[in-house]
Amino acid sequence: MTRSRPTSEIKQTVLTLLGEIAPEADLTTIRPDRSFRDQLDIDSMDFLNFIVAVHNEFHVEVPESDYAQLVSIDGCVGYLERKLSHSQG
Amino acid sequence: MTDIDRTHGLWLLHHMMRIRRFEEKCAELYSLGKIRGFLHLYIGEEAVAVGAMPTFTLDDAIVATYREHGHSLVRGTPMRRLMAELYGKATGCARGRGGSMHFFDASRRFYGGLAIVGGGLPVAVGLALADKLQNRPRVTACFFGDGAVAEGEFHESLNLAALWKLPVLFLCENNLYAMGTALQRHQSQTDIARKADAYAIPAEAVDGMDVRAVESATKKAVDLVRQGGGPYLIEYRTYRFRAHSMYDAELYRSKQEVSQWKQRDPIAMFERQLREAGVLSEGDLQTIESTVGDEIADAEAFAEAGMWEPLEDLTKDVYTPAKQTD
Amino acid sequence: MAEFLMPILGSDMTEGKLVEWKKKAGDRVKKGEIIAEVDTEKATIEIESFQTGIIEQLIAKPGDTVPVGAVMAVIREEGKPSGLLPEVQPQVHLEPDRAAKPTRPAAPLTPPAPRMSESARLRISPSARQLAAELGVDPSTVQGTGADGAITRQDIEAAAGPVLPSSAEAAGTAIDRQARIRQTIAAAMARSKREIPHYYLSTTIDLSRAMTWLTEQNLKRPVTDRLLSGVLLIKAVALALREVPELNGFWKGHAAAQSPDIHVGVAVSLRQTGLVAPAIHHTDKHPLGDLMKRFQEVVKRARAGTLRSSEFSDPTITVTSLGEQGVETVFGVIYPPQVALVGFGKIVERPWVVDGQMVARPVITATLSADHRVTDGHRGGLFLSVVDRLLQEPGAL
Amino acid sequence: MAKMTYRDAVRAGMREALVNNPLVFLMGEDVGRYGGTYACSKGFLEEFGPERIRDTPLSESTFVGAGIGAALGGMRPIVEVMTVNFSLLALDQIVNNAATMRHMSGGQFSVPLIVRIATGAGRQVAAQHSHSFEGWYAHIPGIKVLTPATVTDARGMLLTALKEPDPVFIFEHAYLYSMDGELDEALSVDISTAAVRRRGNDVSLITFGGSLWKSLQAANGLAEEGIDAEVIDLRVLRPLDVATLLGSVKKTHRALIIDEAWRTGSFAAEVSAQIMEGAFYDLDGPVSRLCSAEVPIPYAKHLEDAALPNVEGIMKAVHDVLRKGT
Repeated sequence: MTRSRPTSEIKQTVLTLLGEIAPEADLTTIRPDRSFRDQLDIDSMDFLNFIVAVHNEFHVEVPESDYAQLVSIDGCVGYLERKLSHSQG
Repeated sequence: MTDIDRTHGLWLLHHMMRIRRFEEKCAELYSLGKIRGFLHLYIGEEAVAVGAMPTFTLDDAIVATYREHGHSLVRGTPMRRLMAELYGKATGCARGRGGSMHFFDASRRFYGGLAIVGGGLPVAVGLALADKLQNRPRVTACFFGDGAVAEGEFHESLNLAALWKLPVLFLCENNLYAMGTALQRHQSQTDIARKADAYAIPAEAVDGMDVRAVESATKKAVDLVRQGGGPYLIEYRTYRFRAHSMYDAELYRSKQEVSQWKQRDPIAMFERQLREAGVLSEGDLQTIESTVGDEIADAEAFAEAGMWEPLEDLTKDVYTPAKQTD
Repeated sequence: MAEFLMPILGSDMTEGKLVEWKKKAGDRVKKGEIIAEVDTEKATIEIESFQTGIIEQLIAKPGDTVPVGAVMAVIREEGKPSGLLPEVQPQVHLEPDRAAKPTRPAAPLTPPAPRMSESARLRISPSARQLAAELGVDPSTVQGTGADGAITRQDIEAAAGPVLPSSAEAAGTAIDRQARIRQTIAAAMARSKREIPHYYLSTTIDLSRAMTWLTEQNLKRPVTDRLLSGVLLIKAVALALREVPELNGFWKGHAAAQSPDIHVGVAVSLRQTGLVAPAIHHTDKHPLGDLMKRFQEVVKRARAGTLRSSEFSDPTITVTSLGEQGVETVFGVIYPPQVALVGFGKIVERPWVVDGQMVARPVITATLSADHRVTDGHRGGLFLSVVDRLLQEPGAL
Repeated sequence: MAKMTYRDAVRAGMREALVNNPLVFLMGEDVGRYGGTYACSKGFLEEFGPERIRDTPLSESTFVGAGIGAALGGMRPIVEVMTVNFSLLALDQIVNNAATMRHMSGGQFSVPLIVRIATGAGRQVAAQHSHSFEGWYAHIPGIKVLTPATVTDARGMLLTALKEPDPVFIFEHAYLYSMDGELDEALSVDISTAAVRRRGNDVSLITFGGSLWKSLQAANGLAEEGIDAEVIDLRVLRPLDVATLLGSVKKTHRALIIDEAWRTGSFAAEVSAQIMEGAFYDLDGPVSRLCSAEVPIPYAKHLEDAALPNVEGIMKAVHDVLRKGT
C-alpha cells in the first residue's frame, strides 16, 4: 500500500474514523482548526479508541506525548502527513 | 287584673330569661368560632317551650326540631351538657356528635333535635303507637315548625295518628317563616290549626307570645290525649326575633314587622303582667339575671374544659355492642 | 377594656368587609345593639356588640376587608357585668377541628414478613410484570420492595439499571427513546433522593506515583493495550470494597443486602440521551489490562445501545468520573437499590507539602455518597483512605 | 327437614316471632286483611288480631318512621314495605333516623327494627316495579342488609335478626316466594357470613339473593364443559363477609360477580373493589361483573330477559373471564 496519500484523502479518512467514535455527531459542522474533543464531547476513552483506529489505519505509532497534536482535524492531518512523509524518507 | 301565683310566675319568667340569655351567649360564641356549623336561635319563641314543656312528665316522650335549645333547657338537660355539645366536646349531651341541631337525652325521653323538616312526626307517631300497644298512660309531644306542614309526612302522620287514635300531641310553632319563605307564600290554607280538621283531629290556635295562654291550652290538650282521646294539634302563633340561623340577611321580612312583633316580646310582656300583679320586684329581676348569668358562665367553663372525643371512638356506636343485647 | 372582633357570620366565612359603623368613638353601646354593618360573600349583615360600654376607638375603616377574629374596635366596658364575665380572648379561638385530624398510631416498624401465597406465586403487579417483559428483566431475580415483598414497577426499573437503551427501545423513535430514558433516570433519581438518606465524604489523593507509573506503562504497551487513569481508579475502588464490603450491595425492602461479588458500574455518558452505568463483572478480579479491555468494550456497547440487560441488572456500586467535564468534586446521587456511589473529579496540579517542602503534584478529589441506613461516615472515611493507599502503589493494582 | 316454599318459610319465621314475643308486631300495606301482597302473613290477622297485624295507609315514610318510633318505644316491630320500589319514599327515615340515631345520640338510643322488602325483576311488571336497590342500602353504616336466597335462610335470618338491637333490612327477591326448598330448622342461621353453595377451582361466581339459582344452574352447565366453578352466596351485603369471598378468589384466581342491579355503582362494583384491594396479587385477570343492562326494565318478556343476567349470560361471561385471564 503506497505510503503517500494526498491530504484530502487523509482528512477524509480521519473524519470517517472520528464518525465511528461519535456516530451521532454531525461532522460537516465541526471547525477543523479547533479541538474536536470539545466540539464532539469526546472523552479520554473515545480519544484512545480514535488513536487506536488511526494507528490501525495509518500504521503509525502515536506516543502519549504526541496526543496534544491530534486533538483537531487539521492537527491530525498535519501530524499524519509529517509521520507518513517522514517514514517515506 | 288576674292574680298570678308569685312563685310560679317567677319560675316562668326565670326560665324564659334563662333561654334568652343562653341563646344570646350562643350568638356571641358563634361569632368567636367556638360554636360552628348551623345555629338556630329560639329568641322570641321562649313562651312556647316554657309554657308547654312543663305540662309533660318525664315519662312522656318529646320529639323536637333543630331549634330545640329552649325545649332541652326546660326539659331539664343540664345547661353544661348542652353547651359542651355546642362546643363539640365529648362531655356534650350527644358526645359532640350532634351539635346544636341534635340534642338528645335518653334519661328524659328527649328523642332529639331531628333536623330533617317533618322527619320527627312519623317517629312521634311510632312512639305513641308503642305506648298504646303497651297500654301505658303516656303521651308523646311532637314539636315542629310551620315549614313542616308542607311535608307529606305531616299529612301522613296526622292521618295515621287519627286513624289509630294514638296519644300524640302535634305542637306546631308557627313563627310565620319557613326559613326565608313566609307562610302565605308556601301554604294555600294559612290557618294551620284548621288543617287538623281534615283528619278529624281536635285543634286550636294559641297566642305563642303569652306564656300563660300556652301553658293552659297545652295542659288541657295533654289531659285530653292522656285520657285516650287520640291526637290533638295546637298551633302556637309566635315569632323569632333573630335570623333563621346564624346568619342570614333577613331579606324576606321588613324591619318594621320585626320591631312590631318585638312590642309583644314574651318576656317583656310577662314581666309587665307580674309587675302589675305586684308579684315582681327589682330585686327579683336582679336575682334572676345573676343566677342565669352564673349558670351560663359555669356552662361555658365546663364546655371549654371538656375533652374532645378520642379519635379511636369515631366508629363507636354505629352499631350496638353485642353484650348490650338482652 | 374589651376588644370588638370581626365575628364569624357563617360556617365557611374567613373575612368580612366593613360597610359602615353605626356608632362613633365616645358613643355608648348596649349589649345586643347593632354596632356595624358587614358584607360577607352572601349578604350584608348587621352585627351586634356583645358588651355594654363606651366605644374607645374604631380601628377598622369602612371598606376595609377584615379577617375573622381581627380587632375592629375597642370598647371601654361599664355597667355590672352579669355574673362571671369570661375574659374576652384577644383573638378568635379558631380551634382546629381536632376530631377531624386523625392521630394515627405510629405504624409498627417491624418489616412485614414476605407472605408467600400457597402456590408460591410471584408477588408481582401486572404492570410490573409487563414492564419486566418489555425490558428483558427476569422478575424472579428481582427482590420486591412493595407491600409484603411484592415486586413493583420501580423494582423492575431499578433492576434494569438507570437507563435502558437496549434493543427493546428500538421500536420508539430516537426522541421518544430519549424521553423514555430521561423518564427512567428521573424515576430512579427521584426515588433515590426520596428514600435514601445520603451522606457525602470527599478527600484529595496524590496521584503522582500512579500517573508516573501509567506513563511508563503506556510507553511499553502498544497503543491497543494502553491504559487510562480511569481504569486505575476503578480497580482501586474494587479492591477497597474488599476491605469495606458494606458499601458493596443493595437496600432490599427494609434491610441491607451485602453482595458477595463486586461488579462496579461505570457511568458512561451517551451524549444527548443521558447516562448509563453498566457493570464490569467481578471488577476486583481482573488485571488492569484485562479490565481496560472490558472497560472499553462496555463503553463501546453502551454508546451503540447493545448492552446486555445482565450488565445493567446488577452493578453493586457505581463509579462516576466528571474530570473531563472540568469538574473537581462530584457529589453524586446513588442509583437505587445500590448503597454507595464513588465520584472522581479532574486531575489537577496542586501545591503539595512533602517533608515540609512545597512541591507541585497531580491530585484528584475522590468523593463518596453513601446510604446512611447501611453505613456511617466512619466506614465511608475508611473506604476513601483505602482507595488513597492503593493508588500509592499502582503496580499492585 | 321439611319441604316448603320460600314464602311459607318467611311466614313460619314471622309467625314464630309473633307467638314467642308479645312485643313483636307486623305493620305494612295489606299485611292484615289481604294476607300480605306475597301472602307471607296470610291468617295472621285472624290469629293475632288487628293490634299486632296492622294494615297501614299508603304512607311509606310515615309507617317506616312509626316503626322506628315504636322500636324506640320498646316494641319489636316488623315493617313490611311491599317492594323496594316504594321504599324510596322512606329513604329519609331510614338513612337520617333509623341508621343514624344511635351514633348521633352518642350511643343513647338503639332502634331494634326489622324491615322486610321485596326486590328484583323478572315478572314483567315493568320499570317502576322491577328495581334492585339492596346495594344502595348496603352503603349505609348503622343498619344491616340481608339477602336470604334459600328457604332455610328466609326463616332463619329473620329469627336471628330479631335478636339484633339495630335496624335490619331483609330483601326477599320477589321471584323466590314460590320457590320450593328444604327447610333445615336445626341449622343455626347467622347474619354475618357468606356461604359456599358449590365448591370449585377454576372461577369464583359471587352472587346473592335471586341470582344465586341462575349462578348454580350456570355452574352445572360449565361443569359439563369441564369448567369447575365455585359459587359463593354472599347472604349478607352489610356487614360483607370479605374473608370468605377473598378466600375463594385466592384459590381460583378469577372472579365473576352476578348482580341484578344496574352495573354502574352496583354492589358488584363494591365486591370487585374489595377483591382488587384484598387479592390483587392473586388475580390472573380482571374481576368481571354481570349485571342488568342499564335500561329501565322493559315489560315485554323477550326484552326483560335480555336485560337481566341469565344462565347463558353467566356461562358466556365465565368463558370471557377464563380467556382474558391468560
